Amino acid sequence: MFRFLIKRVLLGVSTLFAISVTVFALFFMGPADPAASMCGTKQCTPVQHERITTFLELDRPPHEQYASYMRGIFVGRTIGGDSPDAIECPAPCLGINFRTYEQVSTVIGRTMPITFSIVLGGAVLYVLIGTGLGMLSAIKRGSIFDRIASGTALTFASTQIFFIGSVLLLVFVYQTDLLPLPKYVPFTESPLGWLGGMIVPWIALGLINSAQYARLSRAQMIETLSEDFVRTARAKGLAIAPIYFRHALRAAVTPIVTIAGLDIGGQLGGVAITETTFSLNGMGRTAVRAIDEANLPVVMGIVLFSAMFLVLSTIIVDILYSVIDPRVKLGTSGGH
Amino acid sequence: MRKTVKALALGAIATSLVLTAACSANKGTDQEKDTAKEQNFIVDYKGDVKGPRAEVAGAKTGGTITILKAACFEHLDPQQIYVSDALSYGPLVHRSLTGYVETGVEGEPMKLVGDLATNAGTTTDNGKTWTYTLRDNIKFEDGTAITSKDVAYGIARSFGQFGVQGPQFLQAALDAKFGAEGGYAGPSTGDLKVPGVTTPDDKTIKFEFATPQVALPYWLAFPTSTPVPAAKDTKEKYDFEFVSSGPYKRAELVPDTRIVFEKNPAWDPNSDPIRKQYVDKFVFDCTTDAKTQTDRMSAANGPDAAAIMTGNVPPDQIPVVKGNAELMKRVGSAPNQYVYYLNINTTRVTDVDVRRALNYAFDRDAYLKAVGGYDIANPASTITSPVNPAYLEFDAYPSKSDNHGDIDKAMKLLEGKTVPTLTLCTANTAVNQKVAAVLQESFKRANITVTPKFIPSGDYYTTVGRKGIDCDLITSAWGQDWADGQSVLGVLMDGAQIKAEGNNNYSYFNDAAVVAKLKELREMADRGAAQKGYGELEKQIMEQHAPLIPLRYGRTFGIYGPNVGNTFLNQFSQFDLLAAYVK
Amino acid sequence: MSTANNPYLQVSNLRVKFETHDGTVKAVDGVTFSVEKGKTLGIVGESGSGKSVTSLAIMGLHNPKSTLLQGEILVDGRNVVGMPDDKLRLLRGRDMAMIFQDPLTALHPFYTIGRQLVEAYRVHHKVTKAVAKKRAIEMLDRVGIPQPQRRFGQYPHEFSGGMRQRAMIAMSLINDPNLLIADEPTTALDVTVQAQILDLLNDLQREFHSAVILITHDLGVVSQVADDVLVMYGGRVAEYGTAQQVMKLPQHPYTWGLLASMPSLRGDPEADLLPIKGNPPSLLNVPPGCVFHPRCRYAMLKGGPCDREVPELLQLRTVDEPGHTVACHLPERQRIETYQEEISSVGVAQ
Amino acid sequence: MSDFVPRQTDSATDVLEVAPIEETAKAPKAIVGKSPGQLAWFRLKQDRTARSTIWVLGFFVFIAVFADVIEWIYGIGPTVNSPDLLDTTGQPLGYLGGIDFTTDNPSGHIHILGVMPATGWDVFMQFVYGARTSLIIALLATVISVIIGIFIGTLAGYFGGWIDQALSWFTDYMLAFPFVLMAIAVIPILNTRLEDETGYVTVYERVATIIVVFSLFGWMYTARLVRGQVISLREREYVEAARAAGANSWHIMFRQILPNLWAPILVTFSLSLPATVTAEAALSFLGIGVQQPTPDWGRMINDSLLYMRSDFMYLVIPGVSIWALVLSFNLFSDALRDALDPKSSR
Repeated sequence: MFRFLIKRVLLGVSTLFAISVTVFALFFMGPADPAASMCGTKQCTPVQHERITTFLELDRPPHEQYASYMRGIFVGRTIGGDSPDAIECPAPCLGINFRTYEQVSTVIGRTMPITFSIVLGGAVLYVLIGTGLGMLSAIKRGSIFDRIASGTALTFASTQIFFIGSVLLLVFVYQTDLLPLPKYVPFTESPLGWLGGMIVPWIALGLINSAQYARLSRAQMIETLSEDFVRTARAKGLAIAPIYFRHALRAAVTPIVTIAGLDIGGQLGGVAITETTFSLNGMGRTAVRAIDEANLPVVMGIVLFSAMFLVLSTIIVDILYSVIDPRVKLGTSGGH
Repeated sequence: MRKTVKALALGAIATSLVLTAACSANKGTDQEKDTAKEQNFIVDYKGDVKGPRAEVAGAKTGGTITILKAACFEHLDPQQIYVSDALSYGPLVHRSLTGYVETGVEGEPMKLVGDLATNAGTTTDNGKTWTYTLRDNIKFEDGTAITSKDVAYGIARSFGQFGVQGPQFLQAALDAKFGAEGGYAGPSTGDLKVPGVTTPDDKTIKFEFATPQVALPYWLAFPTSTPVPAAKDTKEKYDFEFVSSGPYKRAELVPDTRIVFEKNPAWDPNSDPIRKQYVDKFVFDCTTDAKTQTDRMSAANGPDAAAIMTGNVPPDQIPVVKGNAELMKRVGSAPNQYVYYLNINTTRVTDVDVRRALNYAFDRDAYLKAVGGYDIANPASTITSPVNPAYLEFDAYPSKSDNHGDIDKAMKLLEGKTVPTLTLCTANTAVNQKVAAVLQESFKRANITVTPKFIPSGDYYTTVGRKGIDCDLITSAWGQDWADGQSVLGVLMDGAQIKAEGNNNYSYFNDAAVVAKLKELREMADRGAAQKGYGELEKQIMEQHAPLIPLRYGRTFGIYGPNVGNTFLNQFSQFDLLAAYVK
Repeated sequence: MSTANNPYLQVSNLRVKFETHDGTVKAVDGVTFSVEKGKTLGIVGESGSGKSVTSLAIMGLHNPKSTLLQGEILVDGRNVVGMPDDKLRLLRGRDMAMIFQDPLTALHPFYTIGRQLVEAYRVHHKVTKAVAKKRAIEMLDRVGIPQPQRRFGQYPHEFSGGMRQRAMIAMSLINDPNLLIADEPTTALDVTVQAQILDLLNDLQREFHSAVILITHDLGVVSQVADDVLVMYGGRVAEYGTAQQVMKLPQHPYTWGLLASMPSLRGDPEADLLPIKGNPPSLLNVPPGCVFHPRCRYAMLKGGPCDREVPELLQLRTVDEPGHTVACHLPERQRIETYQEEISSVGVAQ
Repeated sequence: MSDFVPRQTDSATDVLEVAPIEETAKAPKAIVGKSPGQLAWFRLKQDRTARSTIWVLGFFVFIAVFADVIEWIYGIGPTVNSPDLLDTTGQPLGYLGGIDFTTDNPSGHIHILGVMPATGWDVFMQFVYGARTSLIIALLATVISVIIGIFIGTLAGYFGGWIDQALSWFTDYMLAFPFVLMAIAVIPILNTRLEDETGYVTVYERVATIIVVFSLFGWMYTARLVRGQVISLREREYVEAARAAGANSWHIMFRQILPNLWAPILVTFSLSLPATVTAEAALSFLGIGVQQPTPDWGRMINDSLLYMRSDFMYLVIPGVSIWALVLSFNLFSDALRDALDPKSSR
C-alpha cells in the first residue's frame, strides 16, 4: 500500500512536471513576443514592454525562466529582479497577475471556492440522481419508467450546458423569476444565499450530467444483474432488496465511482463553459479571461492547478478502487 | 432502447409548441430620431464656481447604490485611470486639480471648474505658464491636509511605470523626451523633480511649457493630477490601496469581484464644487454581465431598485425594454462620444473618386443593424461626434433612401475604372467578423471586392498603426479625450503627426493645407471660435478628400433603478453618481 | 431408473421459452423426469441442449419477464411453476440449492467467503452472526478446506479454483437442502481437482441424503456418480434411464456420439476423439422433425420420418430395461444392432 | 464529465463491454453461417432506431455535401445582407424569426427558416453550410485522433514492457491537461504561428488548427481501449501462429490483430464523433472557432444567445440541429453496439 502510494505519487509528480514544462514552453515561448501580447489593447510603449519583459524575465534564457518559476512555487521569489518596483512573492508563488498585481495564488484562492461550489454541489446532485435513476431503470428494465427515463437521459445527454443553461436562465430566471439568479455568496456569509445562487447552475449541470450518469449506471447495473454472483445471491434465497443493494449495487458502483472521481477531479480545475454561461467568476472563467488578456502567469497557474487536480483525482480513484474492490492489490498495479 | 424514440419525439413536439407560443409577428417599431443638440460648455478660468455644490431638490441622505458591472475597474490607481468607467466613478474617491460639473438638466451647460484648485487655471502668457492655487480644507482620508507637493508627486508618478496606462498628454507636453532615453521616469528613480512643475509653496503648483498648451485645464481633469501621499505610495498595489481624497473611501475591495465605497469623514463638502455625499455606500458588483444587468434592472427587486447598470442593454433585450413603457421611464438613452470609422488608407487608395464611391456604396442600414440596431448606434456622416462642441451637421455622401447608400452614384464615380480587390483590416472579435462580412456584401453591390483580414484584437491598433501597413480599409473607433475639436480632428486628420509606428491617423491622410489649418486652430486661445473652425475644416476634408467612411455614432442605452435620484448619462456615457441620492 | 413412488423432485412436461432480440427461443421443450432423495440424476448434453435452463427453471432463477414456463415442477409435492417469487425464494437455498459451473464468477468478488456463507445461512435461520459463523466454519471444514478459521475471512480471489468450488459447495449445503443441483461443477477446474470435487459431492450426498442433479456434458462423469441419466439434445430428452442402462446399451445416436467422444472409457487412449459433426441446433430455429437429424449419421432422410415428425420418448420394448426410454425414429432392433456392431465393438474407430 | 467536453470516459467504459468478435460468433444464439460483420449489419438493419438515425445522419451528410447545389436551387447564399427584413433594432420582421415561404419581401427570396438578426442572412442556408463546417471538422478530427489512438494503443499493447509504460505514461500525461483551457489557449498560439506580418490567418489555416488541437487532445481514450484489446489478443493462437511462422511485428499488429478490433474501434468512433461536434460548438461558444463569414452551428448558437429573448427561433434552429445530430449519433452508436454485441446490456 505504502509503496504503491509512493510510486503513484511519483508518477503523478512526473506528469505534473512534464505538464509544467509543456505549458511553460507553450505559453512563454509559443507567441513570438509574449510581452507585446500581454501589453494590452493600447499601444505598447517601450517602457511598458520593458517592464513586462523584466517582470516575466523574458530576457533570460528559457531554462532559467522555468527554474525561477519553479523556485517560486517552492521557496518564493522576487518578481522584477533588481527593478525598483520589484514585487516580493512568497511561496507558493505562481507568479503575479499582470493586471491586478495580485499573486496568482491569491487569484486561485479567490476563485476556487466558486468553482468548488458549482462542481461539488452539482456532482452530489448528478451522481446521486443520475445513478439512482439509472439503477432504477435497470431494475425496471423495459418498463414505461425505464423507457421514459432512458429517453430523457439520452435527450439531455445530447445537449450542451451552454444551451440548456441559457434556456434555463431565460425561462426560469428572467421570464418567470421562479429561480434565483446565479451568483456566488460565500457559504460562511449566508448558507441560504449560497444555495440560492448555485441552484440554477446545479440544475443545469444536473440535467446534463445526471443523464450521462443514468445511462452509465443503467448499463452497468444491467450488466451486473446478469452476473453469476447475482444469480448465486438469488439461489441463496435472498429477498429482492439485499440482492439489489448488497450484491448488485456494490459491484455496479465501482466504475461509477471511478468515473465520478475523474470527472470531479477534472471539473475542480475550472468549468469554463458553465461558469461563462452563468457569469460566475470561478477558475475556469478567470482562466478564459486571462487567456483573452494574454495574462500568461494567471493562465499558467490555473492550468497547472487544474492538472494537479486531475492527477490527484486519478490517484484517489486508484485508492478508492482498492478500497471498494478487494481484488485490486495496490502493490502490483501501476495505474489504471 | 428502441422504444425511447417515441418518448423523444413527444418531448420534441411539446418543446416546439412552447416555443411557437412564445413567438409572434414582429412588425417593427419606429425609431424616434433625436436631434443632436449642440453642447454649450463653460471653462471656469475665473474661479466663480465654489463649494459646496448646490443641493439637489428632493435629495435625501442615506442608502446604498449598487453599480452593476461586468468587470471591475481596470485601474483605480489614479495615475493609471483612463477608461470611462473609472473616469466616471473614480472621482468619488479621487479629486484632481480640475473637474467637470454636470447636472443633467436640459439647457444647463457643462462646466470645467477647479476641483482641488480654486479655478480651472490661470495663465498669463497664452498658455505657456499656468498657475493653480489649492482650495482650503482639503484632506486625505486619514485627515492629513493635501498639499501641492502631493499633487506634484501624483503627477511625477504618472511619468513612471504607474502612469503608463493613464493619459499621457500632460507628460508629453512637459517633457520632450518623455518615454524615451533620458526622459523623466517617475519617483521610483529617486528623482521627485518633474520637469516644468514647481511647487513654490504648499498651496501653489505651477506648470511651465515650451509651447502654449491651451488644453491644460482639460488634461488636469484626468486623475493624472490626483494627489498621492508619497509615504503611502504602495506602487502596483496602489490600485487597491489608494488613499482617498474625495467624499468616499474604500471600505472593501476584492479584485475582480466587489468594491465597496463608504463615506469619507475627512472630506469637506465646502471645499468641493463637484460632488455631494448623499449616499452612504456605493457597492460595485463586478461579476454581472450586460445581459444580467438588464434583467436585474428590469426587475429592480430589493437592493436593485437603487442600482444602475454600466453596460448597454444587449440587442435582444432592447425590443423587450422598449415594449415596456414603465421601464422606458428609467432608461437613459443618448449619443456618446464614440464615433466608428472605416478608414480608407489614402496612401493605397489614392483615387479620391474611389474613396467617394466607397462612401456612396456603403450600406449604413445593414451595418447599423449588424452592430446592434439604431438604439445603440446612430447613422454617422461626420468625423466628429455630435456631443463634441466642434460638431457640424452635414452629410457629404447622402443615401438615396433609408441609409442604404447610393449605388448609382458610386457606379458613376467608378465608371471606366478598375478597382483592385481591397483588403479590409479589422480586429478579430465576434461582432467584427460579422460586420466584415456585412461590409463585404455591401461593397459588392458596387462591384468592389473586399477581402477581410482579421487581426488579433490585442495587437490590432498596434498593427494598423504601423505606417505602410498593407490594409486598404481599416476599422477604428475614436472617443474624444476632452470636449474639443482638437481631440478629434487634431488627432485623426493631422498628417504632420504621422510616424513610423503608433499612429492614430489610420487613413494616413496627409494634406498640407489641412495640416496648416489644424496648427492654427490648435493654438487659438479662443476655443469657442476654434470649434467652429474645426467643423468647417471637417466638412472640407470629407467633401474634398473622403479619407474615411463615418460608420456610426455610438449611443448608450442603459437602465437605472427607480430609487436612484439625480442620475443621468454623463459625458463618459455612464450614469452619473457624483450628486446622486437614494429615493 | 428408480421406482420409488414419491420422488423428491418431479418434473413433468416442462417447457421453457424466452424472447430475445432475434426471436423466440424454445430452450426446453417437454421434459419429464424425477429424482428422489439419496439419488443422483445426471443430465448430459452439449451447451445449448437445455440442461442448464432446466435446472434454472427448477430453482426459479430464470428471468421472469422474458421467460415463459409451462408444465409442472413438483418440489416435495409443491409446484414451483407459477409460484410467486417471495414464496419460491424461501425454498431456494433451504430446500434446494445450486452449485454453479464457475465459482470465481458465482461468488461475489467483493465479500469474504465467510460473509457469503453467513449470509446464506442467515437468510433461512434466525440466528446471530456468531452462530452463523460457527456453522459456516463447520461447513468449510466439512468440505475439506484447511484452516477454515483463516479462510473464513478471505476473499474468493484468494482461493484456488478447487478451494473456491469447495466453498461454493459449503455454501449450498449450509442449510442442509434436500435437493442439490450441481451445474457442471467441475468444468472450470483442473482434471485432478475435478475428481476430488466429484468424490466430495458423492460423500456429501451420502451424508446429507439429498437428491442431487448433476449437470454435465461429460458422460464419463455421469457414469461414475449418477444413478440415473437424462440425455438432452436441442431442448428435448433424447434418452432417459438408469446409468447402468444407458452406459450398457445406449439407444440414441446422440448418446453414441457422446460416448464416442469420451476419452478414457474404452479403447485406445491414443486414438482421436470422435466429436459429433456439426453444431448444436439454433434454438431460435429448431430443425423440423427430430432435432438431431441434421447431425445424425443414421437418419432416414429419404422418405423416413426423421426430418418430419418429432420422435416420441418411448420405453424400450425388445429388452427388459424398465424405465429406459428413448426418442428416436430408428427401429429399436436396428438401433441395438448398429450399436453393438458399429459403436461398441469398433469403439472409437470410425 | 468535464463541463461540456466529450464524455469519453463514459463512452470508453461502455465500449469495453463490446465482446471480442469470436465470442460473439460463438454465442449460443448465433445464427449459423454468417460472418460477424454480416451478422452485425443484419442486426443493425433490423433495428428501427438504427434505421431512423441512419436517415437523419444521411440527411445531414447530404446537405453538407450538396450545399452548393442546394444554394443554387434555393436561390440565395448564406451571407446575402437583407437589412430591410429587419426592424431598427436588427430583429427579423414577421413571424418566427422572419420565416417566409413567399418571395414577396424585400430580399425577393423565400426564407424557410427565417433570417438571422443583425444581418438578415438566410438561416436555412447558414444551417446547410454550417452542417458542412461542423461535419468536416468533426469527421477529420475524429478520424485523425482515432488513427493516432489506434497507432499508440497498438504499439503499447503489442510490445508491452517499457514501450507500454512510456506510452501509457504519455497517455496519462495528455489526459491530465484541462482540455477546454488548453484548446482556447493553444488555438490562438498556433494561429499566431501561422500569421502573416499583419497577423492574418486564413480560414483554412484556422480550421486546420482546430482539427489539429482536437486530434492532439482526442486520441487518449481510443489508445487506452485499443491497448487493452491488443493485450488480450496478443496471446491468441493465431497470433502465436503468425509469430511462429516468422511474421514481423508490423504485420502481426496491423494485419493480424487490428482487423479483429474493428468493432470496438467503430463504436469509439461513433461515440467520439458527436463528442467532437459538441466540443467544437462549445469552443465556438467561448469565441474560439471558425470565423465569419464561414457558417458554423456552434458559432450560430453563440451568436443566437445574443438574441435569445427577441428571436428565440434563431437559438432553436442551431440548438436543435446540433442536438439532433448528436442525439442521432448517440442513438446510432447505441444501436451499433447492440448489433456488434447482442449480449450487451440493452
